[in-house]
Parts: sequence; structure tokens; C-alpha cells
Amino acid sequence: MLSLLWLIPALPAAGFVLLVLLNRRLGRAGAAWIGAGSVGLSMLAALLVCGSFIVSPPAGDACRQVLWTWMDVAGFTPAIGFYLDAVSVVWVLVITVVGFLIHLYSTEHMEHDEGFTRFFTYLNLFVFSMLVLVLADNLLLLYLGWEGVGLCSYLLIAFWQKDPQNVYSGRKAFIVTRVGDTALIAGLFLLLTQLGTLEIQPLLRAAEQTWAPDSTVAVVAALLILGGAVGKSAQVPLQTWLPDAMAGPSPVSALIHAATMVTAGVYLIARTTPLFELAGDARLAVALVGIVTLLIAGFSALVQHDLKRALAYSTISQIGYMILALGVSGWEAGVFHFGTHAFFKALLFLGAGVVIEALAGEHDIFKMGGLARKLPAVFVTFTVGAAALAALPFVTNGFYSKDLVISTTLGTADGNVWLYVGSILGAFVTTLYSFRLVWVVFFGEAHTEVTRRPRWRQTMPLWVLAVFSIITGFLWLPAWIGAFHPLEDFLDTALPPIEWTGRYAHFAESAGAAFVIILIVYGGIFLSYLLWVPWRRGTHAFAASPVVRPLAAFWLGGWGFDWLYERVFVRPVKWFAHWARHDLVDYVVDGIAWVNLAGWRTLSAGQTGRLRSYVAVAGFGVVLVLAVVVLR
Amino acid sequence: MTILFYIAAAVAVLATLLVVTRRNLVHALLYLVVSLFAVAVVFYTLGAPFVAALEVIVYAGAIMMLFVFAVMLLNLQAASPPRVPWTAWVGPAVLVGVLLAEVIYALTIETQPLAGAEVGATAVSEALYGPYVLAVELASMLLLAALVAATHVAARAREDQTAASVERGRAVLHGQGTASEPGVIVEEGDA
Amino acid sequence: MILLWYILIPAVAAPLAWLAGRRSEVAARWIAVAGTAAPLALVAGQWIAAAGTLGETFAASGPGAAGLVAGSWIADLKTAWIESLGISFFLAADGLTLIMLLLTFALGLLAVLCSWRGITQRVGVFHLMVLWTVAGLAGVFLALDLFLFYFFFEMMLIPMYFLIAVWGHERRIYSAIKFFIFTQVSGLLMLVAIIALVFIHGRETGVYTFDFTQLLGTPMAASTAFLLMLGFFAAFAVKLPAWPLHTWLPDAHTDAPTAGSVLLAGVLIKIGAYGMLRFMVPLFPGAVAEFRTWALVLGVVGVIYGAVLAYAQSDMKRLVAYTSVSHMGFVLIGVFAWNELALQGVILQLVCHALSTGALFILVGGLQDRIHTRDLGKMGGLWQVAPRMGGTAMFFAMASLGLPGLGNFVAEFLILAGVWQVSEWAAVLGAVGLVFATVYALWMMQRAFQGEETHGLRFADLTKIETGIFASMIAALVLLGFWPQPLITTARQTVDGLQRMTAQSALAQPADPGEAAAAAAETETAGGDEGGAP
Amino acid sequence: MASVSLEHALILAAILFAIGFAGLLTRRNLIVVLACIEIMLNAAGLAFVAAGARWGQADGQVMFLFVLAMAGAEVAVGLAIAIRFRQSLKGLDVDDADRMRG
Amino acid sequence: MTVTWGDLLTVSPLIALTLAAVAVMLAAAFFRSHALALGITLGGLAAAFGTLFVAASRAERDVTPLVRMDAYALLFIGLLAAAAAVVVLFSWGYLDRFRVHPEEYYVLLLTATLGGATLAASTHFASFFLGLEILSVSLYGLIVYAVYRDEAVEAAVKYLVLAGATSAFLVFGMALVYAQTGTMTAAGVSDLVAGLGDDVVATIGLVMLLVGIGFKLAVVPFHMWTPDVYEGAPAPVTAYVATVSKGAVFALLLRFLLPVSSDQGSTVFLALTAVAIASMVAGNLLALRQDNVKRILAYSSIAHLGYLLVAFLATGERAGLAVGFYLIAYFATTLAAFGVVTVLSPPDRDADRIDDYRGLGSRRPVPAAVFTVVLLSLAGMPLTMGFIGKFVIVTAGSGAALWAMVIVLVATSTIGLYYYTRLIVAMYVRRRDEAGPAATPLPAAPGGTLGVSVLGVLTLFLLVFGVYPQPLLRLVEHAVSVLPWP
Repeated sequence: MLSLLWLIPALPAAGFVLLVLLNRRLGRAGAAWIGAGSVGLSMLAALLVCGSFIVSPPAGDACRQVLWTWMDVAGFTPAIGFYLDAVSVVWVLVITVVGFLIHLYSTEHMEHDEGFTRFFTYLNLFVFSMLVLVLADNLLLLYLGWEGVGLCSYLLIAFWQKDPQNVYSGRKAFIVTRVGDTALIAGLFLLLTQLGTLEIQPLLRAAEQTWAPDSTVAVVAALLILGGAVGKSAQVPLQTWLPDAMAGPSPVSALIHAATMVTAGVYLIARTTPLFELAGDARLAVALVGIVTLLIAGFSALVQHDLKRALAYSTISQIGYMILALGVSGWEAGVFHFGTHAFFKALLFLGAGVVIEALAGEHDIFKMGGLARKLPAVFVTFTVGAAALAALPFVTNGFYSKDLVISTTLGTADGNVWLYVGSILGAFVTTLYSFRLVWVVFFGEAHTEVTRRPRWRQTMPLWVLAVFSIITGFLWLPAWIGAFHPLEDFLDTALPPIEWTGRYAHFAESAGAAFVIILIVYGGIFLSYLLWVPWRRGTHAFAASPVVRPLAAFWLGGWGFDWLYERVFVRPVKWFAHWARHDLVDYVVDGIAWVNLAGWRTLSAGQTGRLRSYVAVAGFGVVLVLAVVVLR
Repeated sequence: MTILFYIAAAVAVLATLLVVTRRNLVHALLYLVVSLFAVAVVFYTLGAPFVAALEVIVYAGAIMMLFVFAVMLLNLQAASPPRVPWTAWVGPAVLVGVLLAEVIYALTIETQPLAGAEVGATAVSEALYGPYVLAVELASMLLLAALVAATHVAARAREDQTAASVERGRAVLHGQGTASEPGVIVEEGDA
Repeated sequence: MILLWYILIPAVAAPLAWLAGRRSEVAARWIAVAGTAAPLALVAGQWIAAAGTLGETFAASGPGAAGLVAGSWIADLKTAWIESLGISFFLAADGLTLIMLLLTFALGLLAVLCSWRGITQRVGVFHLMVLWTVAGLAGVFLALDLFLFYFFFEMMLIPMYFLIAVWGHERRIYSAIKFFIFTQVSGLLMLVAIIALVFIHGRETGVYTFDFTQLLGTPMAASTAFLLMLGFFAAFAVKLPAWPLHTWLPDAHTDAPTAGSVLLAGVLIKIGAYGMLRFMVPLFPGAVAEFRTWALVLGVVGVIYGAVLAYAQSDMKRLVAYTSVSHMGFVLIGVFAWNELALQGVILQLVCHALSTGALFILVGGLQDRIHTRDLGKMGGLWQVAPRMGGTAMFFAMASLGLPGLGNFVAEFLILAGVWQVSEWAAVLGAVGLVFATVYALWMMQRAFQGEETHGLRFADLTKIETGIFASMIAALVLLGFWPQPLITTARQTVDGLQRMTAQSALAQPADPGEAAAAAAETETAGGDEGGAP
Repeated sequence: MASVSLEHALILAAILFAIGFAGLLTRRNLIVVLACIEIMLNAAGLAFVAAGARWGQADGQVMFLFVLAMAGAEVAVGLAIAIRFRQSLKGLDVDDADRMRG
Repeated sequence: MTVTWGDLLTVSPLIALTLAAVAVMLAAAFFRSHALALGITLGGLAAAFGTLFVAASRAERDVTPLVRMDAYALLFIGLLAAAAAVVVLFSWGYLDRFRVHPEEYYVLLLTATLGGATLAASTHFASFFLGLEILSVSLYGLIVYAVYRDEAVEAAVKYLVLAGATSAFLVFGMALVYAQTGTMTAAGVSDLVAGLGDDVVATIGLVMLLVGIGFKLAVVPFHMWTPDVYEGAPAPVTAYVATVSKGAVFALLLRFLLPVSSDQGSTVFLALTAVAIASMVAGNLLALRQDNVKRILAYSSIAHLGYLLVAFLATGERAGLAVGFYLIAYFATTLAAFGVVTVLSPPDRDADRIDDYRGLGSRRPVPAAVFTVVLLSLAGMPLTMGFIGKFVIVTAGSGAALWAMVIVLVATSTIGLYYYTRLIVAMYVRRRDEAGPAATPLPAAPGGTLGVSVLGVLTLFLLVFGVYPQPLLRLVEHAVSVLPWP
């Protein structure tokens, strides 16, 4: 059954090609069937392949399928080949399942959009690129998927291309991620030069054998890979593009900017764990990036007016948690949190999509309100998603994964107290902003009328995702609840298990740490209820007070990164481009031409036409030469 | 004999200076004749009597006659061109002075006395019809060319050309007439 | 003997096209198509026939530099031409030449096809000029005698000059003469260098000849070698175009007719790279090693300067022209890195750049025929008016910013990987150039195709011919993106030969990554040295 | 007879030559210009005769003969052109002949 | 030193030309017919050409110390005769329009060619001086042939006065050289040049000699007359002046001053280098924005003489080959160029304004095509003889390591590109703003067919020897090998 591995990415690719070729002749229904159908089939294939992988793991817990050698140059022979192991199984399953649900959702959500076929063309290309990224057996093919998803995110953000602002956001996303990609490709060159190959497994083996731990080349390689991850997963300092990416349709935000693409960075680090094991400083850097991002994004999410921007900042914050987990060598915790986060964040975005569509495109949460009764299904599913985001204890999957991550920040050798405190603070803020959305959007008096009711193709995915947001948590129960952690055993086949060897390891594993989180979450929920339901006016007044308003504005703008980058990078390039647009070197060339013309003018003036001046010139010539003769 | 050389040289130089500076054309030409006679004497002192004679006969005799005829033909009288301020002479004088200085300096580095043997007409004629026989023929062709050129330039324009025939010539060009039809003499301006 | 046909067919077709053109334009066009398609078929045939032998490299103990070159041609033809000056009519072809010929004739065909409707005045003479350029180009790639190379190098100038001057756009006469003078001055400098080389060789061995294979490896003082190398470099840097000598390219491209731009971008500027690979580096390896850092600086500046200038342009065709400057910056650093990775990348880049930039020029040409302007300010929202054209433009914009999955990415990756082994900062700055490439590509797409359609432009989408052309180029680029191996094997023997020629000099690399991997596998500690700086 | 040194003769020739050249540079009347050319040629002839005398060969005088012939030819054609000059430019001022310039 | 019959045979080409001139004059005396004069002239030139082979078969070469009819001289005499023939053919259609008798034209043409031939064969001051003067005097007549035209008279006066003055310098120089060395033969001058040392008077003599030669070659600083004479003289005569008079003198230069190039430090060498560089720069710069086609060709010929001097100053047999081949290329190109001007000239004036050539490509395609090939050859573009010529010169220059001059050659020849292509553009490209037909459409000139066919032959000559120059190179190599190379 594993031989069907190549079918998983091939199906969306076939869908993409079909949609491109039959573009004109395909009606909406045809496009929907091919678009969603190809991803659905890919999901089935994925379920079959991953199922047989889980049920009867192949030798060495991994299987590699090579289609053809991509190129063979001076010993560098990357292949178009796919490699399936525990990590990629998780990612493939998430991508195909969430992907199919979102495709189904989109068939209805985008019904009235005239670029319907074009939308599914780009979506299929995206799913293909993402699957290639996670299944690639060598870093060059991974990079192909990596840039493919970057392209599709640009195309889909700028999908409604009539409005230049959307196109600008699309461009911004592509360019900022490309900055990150430059670091990644530099890493590729370093690895290729030092280790001779880019095929992941042999590369990692060679690295472990030839590189001494904490040697400069190992640290540099790891940092470059981190640079790539930071770009794609919208971590500090390259996170400014994700909030603007909300200009795209909601399914796009759900699929690309919540579930799959933004976690590509996490996948990359998880895939190349041995490199990070060799480089201690790099792991510290990863942890720092994680903690800083989760705090900044958390506080920004707290003050957003736009529903989708709030969710975007929340995504950045949650990915910060995953990166933090990887940073403290809690590799499997990061993967687990990715799995849970994909479901509830997709759910929240799809819910937001329905809400916005229902209120005829209204994004500002303070203009919504009182939707609980009008859109009951959305209210329930959205609340489940928000709860999972806030890590409502025992019930939601978010609790189990976030608890695990927070405890690893304390328990592992790399963990330390400051990281723990930071993650706790982050958890508290997450709870605040997630339930803030629930209270403000679904409670209080209604401001705008509901015009459209979602039909089954939009609500069914919401319910499925809600169910997943609950049950996927039970795959890895913490030690103090029970010994049931099939996901951990499964991931151990590919990733090094978590070693609880830190100073407070005992406390971190115990129920005590979990209790602290439970307290934080309940406190957060209660506080948010108070702030945004009974004391709503008070909170508004407080937010508008002269002391708090500048701070709120600062957080609203994403801690001023945009402002900084505009001045430091964008303006100088624009100025130089404008200044040098007539090509500086051309002035030199025209200067030479001018000199020739000046020469012509003077000499032709010399041609006076008078005979005596001719004789004089001749005479002068002779006298000059004779003078030289006589004087030498 | 050397004294005679220096006197003749002085006369020649003075006469040439006067040729160049005189306003009146005829005076200038006459001074030129004097200068030529002086040069003829110098030739004699240098032991080249044949050439001295030739100088007088051909140069002074023939060429100067040409000049006088030309002046007469163009009946210039003494119509001297507008008085050129003497300052016009400064530029050329400086230029030529430097040229002269260079040559004289070069010549005065060391001097060799002349052989002194007189080379008479016989020696010249032997050389003339010995190795230089071809040159004589060429000289004759030179004079022929000058003859043809001078007659062509000075002669009137083609007798049978009139203004009318010029028009006819242009008509020919546009394919209405034939080229060989004769025309009438074109009256040039007064001689 | 077949090599002579490559030059003769277009050369003979040229006057035929002119004569036919006096009576019926269509006849001229079809003769031009025949004049380019026939040799294309011949080259393809020869390529397939020789595919078997091209693949393998020379045995480790392969023949020395001089011996190698003599024996390694697929086909060669040598006859006496001007004996009293030691000049012979020497044509030869190997893997690299075949690729270049394929490119020449393919783009010649495309040039003729894309001006099927665009060119209406003096059609006969137009096709005479196009075919004459194609013949000249074929000659340049085949010539192995340095004088013959210079002869064809200059011969191409005249038809291209007329193409720009007669059928060009606004500032055509200025651009045409600028193109002519730039190439002529640098060509003459190369001529002086060639002649000096011949004299040095003559004094050494008593044999005055322009035959490249004999001139190879002429011993000379390092300083003279450097000067001669600079002479060659001047000619090829202008043609390439390398950074400071590039200002003729934007003018020539903007004011050339579409066919002219396609030929210019597609093949003419490849002569610079081809010349460096074939003649300059093998003849003066020591001098090239000395000049390497400077060349890398020029290349990198070219990449970034080209990209930023492209972003700054308001004329679409000028924008595309500057992208060529940027892409050719990669080629320059690739050539001077001179290891197998970089060289294969350079050869691939020549092909892919020809396809992607050629397509963009045909597109801009088509657009100009429809809306009679190239000013991006006057466009906007054309995707609604012509979605197929929008989609194609998007594809080729992606190709020019080096999107993986297309040939350009593979080429640029190989080049930068090769350059990394020589100097890390050049590779990193090259990669940064890719970011700037994204900026200009997306900026062009936004101003031309996306955004609101405000100018009320209505025109027909792509015609059948144009769709055919673009489809073939898209297919080629995607194929090269996912399966570049045929091209790599074709050029392998040449690249290996070139490497052997410069094996003794300072240019040779420490062990290639291939061998490094084998070394790593036997757990021999390669240590953490920072890249193989020579 | 013999004590005149070659250089003195050559100096004399040089002086005459220089005066002729100066006249050529200054005077504007075509006839005088032609006369100056004659002076220069005559001086050159003198130099040749002096050189011939130094070596005691007849070559110098033969060359003078040819110079003489050439001078005659030059004057003949020169004066013919002078006549044409006067008709076309209404005067003999050489400076008027500057219609063609640049 | 009596002249035997054998000697007469050796000198037969010169004799043939002389007899032809006299024959034309006698025929004109009986009855004036243009066709007869043309017939006799062509016959005479053909005879001269024929007798070349007779002279070539003769063993001893020197006829009296004045003239040496060796292979070198015969090659150049053949070249000059051919050029004269081409000029004569161009003149046939051109002379009818003049209101003057055409017969004297042919006499003067023949005597001029005789002068040139003497120069080519001369090895003695006497034949050098007389050849030069016959050429000059004949040219005075030819330049002012259209006597009623003011420009012709103006040009003739300038040429006459300058020629006279520089001849005086020449003779004075000869006298000084003779005074110092006692010999007047080419061999004597060559030895003088080789062993110049510090003999100041001899150097001054040599420099003054070069003044005469410099004027005829129209190199800077003696180039000022060129544009005016080229513009004033009738087109065929300009062709003659630009080719035969310069070619003959250059042939002589190679014979007299060969060893100049051996000692690169000597004053004469430095003077000639300065002259060469100045000619190349001034020639090209002066033509940059010139609107009169004949003046452009005049300035370009100054520049080309600069290129020739570079070849002359290079050492070794290769220099001789370069000079020989480039002269032939220069002859063919210049004759064709002025041929085009002749063929296009309307009766009342010469077609020398650039507006006459605007849009010529559509109106008169054949002359336009010829003129394009000519301009490309002047610019040294491949497929034309100019390309091989420039290549051979750069080879000679680089071989002798004359780097300064080679670099100047490279730079100035590209300036040349500008004004050559400016003419081509004027012929073929209509500027956007130039609506309607060309400014002054030229009326068709009579007797054009003969001229156009000669142009065709010349263009063919340019292209064939541009692509396959080997036979010509071998011919020049044989001819040049005769000279006493150091």
C-alpha cells in the first residue's frame, strides 16, 4: 500500500493541471468537483497510506519512494523522491483532512465569486506544494515545495486583485517570506558544500559523524535553517506579513495562514532535529524566537478590532509556542501542539468566515454582537474552537498540547524558569483574547443584521473540526492522568523522545504544573467575561484613557515592526531606485559623447576656409617638428 | 670673389624684402627681377656659370614677363589693396623668424669650404643627357601638362555655349532633347 | 560537413526571403520559417544521434589539455582560408555548441513567428536581416579559429543594427548606434588581444596561427596574460552585459522590434557567456584566477543593480531588459566560480533565461501591438481584459524571479551553490538578488495586470500563434525545471573538458563536493574549514 | 673663388626662403602670393646649386634646371587661375575665397 | 649610362602613358569628339597595363638611377592605371554637363597618371620631384576643370598655393639632404635615415622633405586643404585626388623612408607617430556632425591615411603587406564612394548635401546599396575589404608593439562608426517627424548606366576580396618582398 505514496501529491497536481487546461469550458460545478475532489481523493490515499504505515510500520519506520533523479551534477544527485516517516505522516494527515474540509467549505463560501475556477486552481497548486514540502526526501525538493507554497499564498492573498491593497499585502507576504528563504537557501549551500549531499537522512547522519557538537559550522547551519523557518512561519522578526495576509478569502486564511503553510517552519526544524541537537546555541535562539513571538503576538491579538487579524496574531502566538517547544528540545511536544492547533485554528477561521459573510463583509468585532441566537451552529463551534485555543482544561485538545509544551519549557535540560513564566503569561493572554472574541461577537446587543445563513457545506466542516478539536487531545494524555500516549510512541520512531532531565523535571511532570495552567485558564475566562460583558463600557473607557491608548495603538500596529521596516528597508530602496532610474552609468557614456562633440565643434571652427590660415597651420606644424629636432 | 658673393647676397636679400613689402604690384615685380639678377651673380660666384645664365634668361626673362603680362591683362594699375597695418606682419614674422633661426643655427654648427672647382656648362649637359635623360623627358611632359592646363583655364568658355543652350542641356537631362546639338558662345564678363 | 550547413541554410535563405518579399510578404515569412526550422531539425537530429557519446566524462587519466581539445569534438571542419595570415576556416561542435545552436535556431524561429503580424513594412528586408543575424550567430558558436570567431562576432552587428534602426521604436537611431559602438569598441579590444596572443605564440613556436586549439596553453608572463584577458573580458562583458558596460542593453531592447529583442535577449547576449567559457578562461586561467574577486563584485553588483533598476522603470520593455542585466550577473559570477556545479548552472541559465526573457519580450511586444504603449502607468487591471495573457505573464514573471519548479531556479541554484564554494559572500548577495527579483516581478505584475481597470482598454486575448509560442516555452521551462538532466548530460563532456584545460592553474578547485561526500562517508574528518577559498 | 663656404650659401638660400614664406603668410594679393612662391622655389634652387658646388658634381645644377622648369609651369597655371579668380571673385584678395569652410 | 632598347622596354608603361597623352592631344587638335578622346585614353591606360607584364619579364630593373621598375613599382603602376581607368569611366557620364571641352580633361588625367607612375617607380630625387610636379600641375588643371564654377576656382587656388609652397619645402629639404650626404638616391636616403645619429642638418632636410610628402598625403597638419578641394573639384577628380595622388606618394614613402620604423626612438619616428595619431583623431572628429557628404569623405580619408601611417611605422615585411593591401582596399572603397556621388550628381551641382541622400534607399536602390557597402567597408565591417584591411593594420601595429597608436586607432575608428552609420540611416530610415517625401528628390543623371555598372564591379571587388582576400594578399606579399626590409 505504501507504493501509492506518490499518489498523494500527484492528485492535487493533476487537479491543478486539469483546472488550468479546462479553465474556460468548466462551469462552477465542474470546477468544484475537480478542485475539492482531487484533494478528497488525496485525503483518501493519505488515509490509506498512513493507515497502513501506522498499522504495519515498514522497516526502519520510514519508507522512501524515488520517482526519478532530478539532476546529476558533479556528484550532487537530488531525486524527485518522497520520504514518509512518523513526522510527515502527522503533517500529511493534517494537510489532507483539514485541506479537504476547507475545500468543501470553499465550494459554498466562494459560490458567488467570479474567479471561482481560478480560486480552486490556486488551492490545488497549494495543496500539491505543501504535500511535496512535507514528503520531500531531500532539502532541494523541500525548497521547491517551500517556494511553491509561498507563491500560492501570494496568489491567494491577492486573489481579489481588483483592490490594490490586497495585491500589496500579497506582494508583502511573498517578499518577506522570500527574505527568510534566502537564509534557507544559504543553509542549503553550506550543507551541500560541507556534507556533499542534500538528501535529508544521509545528510543528518553525515552531520552527526563529521561535525563536532557546538562547532561553528553546525551552529551556522542550524541558524540559517531557523532563518528560513522564521520567514515562513511568521515569527519575529519576519512576522509582519501574516496580519496583512488576512486580505485573502477566509478559507485561504484557514488553510494556509493557520493550518498548514505557517507551520512549514516547524516541520523543517522538526525534520532536521539532529542539526539542532548538535548546536546548543541554535536551540537557545529557537527558544528565544518562540517566547518573544508568542508574547508580542499575544498582546497584539488582545487589542485587535478586526476579527481575522486577531486570529492571525493568535496564530503567530501559537506557532511561537511550537517553536518554543522545539527550542527546548521538546520536539514531539511541538509536533503535538501543531496537530491540535491546526484543527481549532482552522475551525476559528472558518467560523469567522461564516460570521463575516453573514454580516455582509463586516470585519470589526465591535460592530458585531448578539450572534449567538442568530447563528447558533457557528456560536457553538466557534466557542469550542476558542476554548481549545484558550486550552480549556480536560475537554479541549489545546489543553493537552499546550500543557505539554509549557511543562517541557520547565522540565527539559534546555528549559528554564523564565521561559516557563513567559509561557504561562502567554497562556493567560491567549485565554483573554480568545474569549474576548466570543463575548464581543456572540453576546451583547446586535449591531448589524444577519443577511446570509450558512448551509450544510459550510456548517458540516465546522462540526467535524469541532469534534476533532476535542478528541485529538486524547492522543497524548499527560503522565499524571494516565499512561495513554499513542502519539508519543508513534513519534518516538522518528524523533528523539522528550527527556525530563531539567532541574524542575519532577514538578513539571506532576499534576502541580497542570494545576497552575488550569488556574490560569479559568481565571482568564472569568476575567474576560467580566471585562467584555458586564463592564464593557468600563473596559472601553479604560482602553481609551490617555495612558493606555498609545500602548494599545502600539500593540495594534504589531509592536511597530511595520513602521521600522518601512523606514529601514523599503524607503531607501525606493529612493535609490527613483534616483538612479535613468541609469547612473549612462551619464558617463553621454559625457564621452559630449566630449567628442566638443572636439568636433572646436576643430571644425578651425577650418576657417581661408588659405592663409591653412598655410599658417602647416607652417606651425613644421616649426614645431624642427624645434624638437634641433633641441633633442 | 667671396666679396662679390656677399654683396650679391645682400642685394638679393634686400630686393626680396622689398618685393614682399611694396604696396605697388609693378614695383614689387621689378624688385623681384633685381633679386633674380643678384641670385644669378651668386650662382656665378658658386662656380655655376651655366645656371647663372639660365637664371637670367628663363627666370628673369620668361617667368617675370609672364607676371608682367598677367598684371597688364588684369589691368590692375596701382590699385593697391587696402593699407594693411604693419602689425599684420608680426605673426608671420615671428613664425618665420623661428624657422630661420632653427635652420641658421643648424648650419652654423660647422662649416665646410666649397670645393671651388667650377662646374661648367659641359659637365651639366653631360649629366643632363647621361643619367638624367629620363628626367628631361619627364620635364618636357611637365611643361606639356602645364601648357594644356593653362590654356584650358585661361581660354574662354566653350564658344558654342549660350544661356539658351544651357537650358537645352537641362532639358536633355529630362529626356526631351539630344546632347550633341551645338549652342552659341557665352559672353564671359569683361576680360 | 553538416556544420557548414548550419551557417549556409540561414545565409542562403536570407537573400531568398528578401527577393520573395518583394512580391509576397507571406512567401518571405515562410522562407524565414524554413531558414530557421530546417537547421533546428538538423541540430536536433545531431543532438539525438550524439546523445550517447556526450554523457560520459573523460577517464580520470584523460588526455592533457591540448590533446584533449583536439579530439573532443562531435564534428569539426577545417580548411585553409587566409594562409598568409595564418587564418583557417575551422568549425567544430561539442555539447555546449549543440545547446547554443538549438537555442539560436529555436529563438530565430520564435522571432519570425512572433512578428507574423507585428511587422508590416519592408517585410522582405526584415527577414533578410533576421536570417543574416541567425547565420552570424550560428557562425559564432561554431567558430574555433579566433579570427573566424571575431569575423562572425562583428558580422552580426550589421543586421542587428538595421533591425533596431529601421523597424525600431521611438529612440531607435540613438539606441542602434549606441549598441553598435559599444560592441564595436570592445570587439576591437578583443581583436588586439587576439593578435597579441598570436604574436606571443608565434615568437614562442614560430607558427603564426589563429587556431584556438594551438593557441591554448601559450606560456606568457602573468602581467601580459592579465592584459590580454582584460581585452577578451571587455568584449564579453559588454556583450554579457556585465555591470558597468551594460547601458546599451536597455536602450537596444526598448527600441528594438519584438523579433529583435527576442534575438538580442535570447541569443546575442549569450555570446558573452559562451565566449568566456570557450575562449577567455581556458586561454588565461591564471589571469582569471587573479581577476576572480573583481568579477564576482561586478557580477553581484550587476544582479542587484539590475534588479533595483528594473523596479524603477516605468517602461515595461525597459523593465524586462534590466531583468536580463540582473540574470546575466548570475552568469558572470557562475563563470568565474569555474567549478562543475557553477558551469552546469551557467549553461542551464543561458537556456532558461533565453526562454523566460524571450517570452516576456514577445508578451510586451504583443501588448504594445494591442494598446500601442509600453508605459506601465497607462496599463493596469489587464487581467480582466485578457486573462490568458495575464496568466502567461504571471508564469513568466515567476520564471524570471527564479521560482523552483522552473528551469531558472535550477540554474540559479547550481550557480549559487558553485559560487558558494569559491566565496560565501558572493553567493549570499546573489541570493539577496533573488529577493529583489521578486520585488520587480511582482511590481510589474501589479502595475500591468492586477488592480482596477481604469483606462477602458479593450483588446483581443492571445491569438493562436501566440498561445502556441507561449505554450511551447512554458512546457520547456517546466520540463527544464523538473528534468534538466538531458541538458546537463549534453554539456557534461564540455564542462569536464574545460575543467581539465584549466586543471594546472590556480583556478582549479579543491575537491568537488561529489568527492567530498565520498570522503565524508569514510568518516575521515573533513574538519570545519570555512569553504575552499583558493 | 673657392673660399665661399657652403653654409653661407645655404644661409642665403634660407633667408630668401624665409622671406618668401613670410610673404606667402601675409600678403593677400594672389599675384604677390605667386611671386612669393617663385621666391621660395628660387631659394630652394639656390640651395641645390650650392650643394652641387660643394660636391663638385653637376647634379645640383641639373636639379636646379628642373626646379626652374617646375617654377615656370607653376607660374603659368597659377596666373591662368588668377585670371579666373578675378572674374569669379571680383578681385584678387585671397581671403575672399573662404566660401567653403567647417 | 646610355639608355638601351632593353631599358625602353622596362620603362614601357611610362612611355605608353606619355604616348597616350600626346595621342589624345593630337586627336583633339583635328576634331573635337568626346568619345574619341575617351577611347584613346582607355586604350592608353590598357596599353600601360599591358606593358606592365612586358616590364615584369625584364631581368634588370634599374633604368638610369632615377627609376627602378621592380615588382613593387609595377604593382603600384598597375593600381594607379586601374584607378585612372575607373575615374575616366565615371567621367564619361559626368563631363557632358560642363560648358567646357572635355578633351583636355583626358590629357591632364593621363599626364597625372604618368606623374603618379613615375613616383611609384622613382628611386631618385629627380624622378621623385618631377613625378610629384607633373601630378600636381595636372591636378591644378583637373580641379579647376569646371572653370565657371566659383568653388572650383577657389579650390584650385588653395591647392596650387599650398602645393607650390610645400614643393618649395620639399626641394629645400632635398637640397639639404644632398648637401649633407652627397647622394640623391632612395638607397642613400634610406642609409641616412637608418644611421641618422645627431646630424641635425640632415634631419632638418628630411623633415622638410616630409612636408612635401605630408601635404600630398593630406595628413595633419597639412590636411586643411582636403575638404575644400574635395568639395570644390568635380566628383571624378576628387576620386582621383583621394586615391591616385595619395597612393603614389605613399608608395614612394615606403621606398625612401623604409628604415624609419626600425629605430622607434628617432625624432622622425616620433614626428610621424604624432602625425598619425593627430590625423586619426582630427580626421574622425571633424567628420562627426558634417552635413556635406564630400567633406565627410574628405575627413574620413584623412583618418584612413592616419591608419596607413600606423601600418607604415610598424616593422617588418608584415607592415609592407599591411600598407599594400590597405591601399588597394582604400582605393576600391574611395573610388566607389565618389563614384556614387558622381552617378547621383544632377547637372547643376554635385550631390554632396546629406539631404540629397535622405530616403535614397527607396528612390535609387542600387547606388544606395553600393554606398552602404562602401560605408561599411570604410567603417571596417566584416564581409568587406575594409575589414580585412583594418585587421591587417591592427596586426602590423600590434606586432610592432605600437600600443599607443593601436589604441587610438581602435577608439577613433569607432567614432568613425557614428558618421558612417549616420549616412546609412539617412538613406534608409525615415525619422518619425519627417513626414512626406525626401527634401529634394535628385533628377536622374544622364549616362548613369556606365557609371552604375562600374560601381557594380567595384562593389563586387570589395565583397569578393572582403571574404576571400588570399590571392590579393599573395600578390602584395610578392610585390613587397622586393623592398630592402631590415
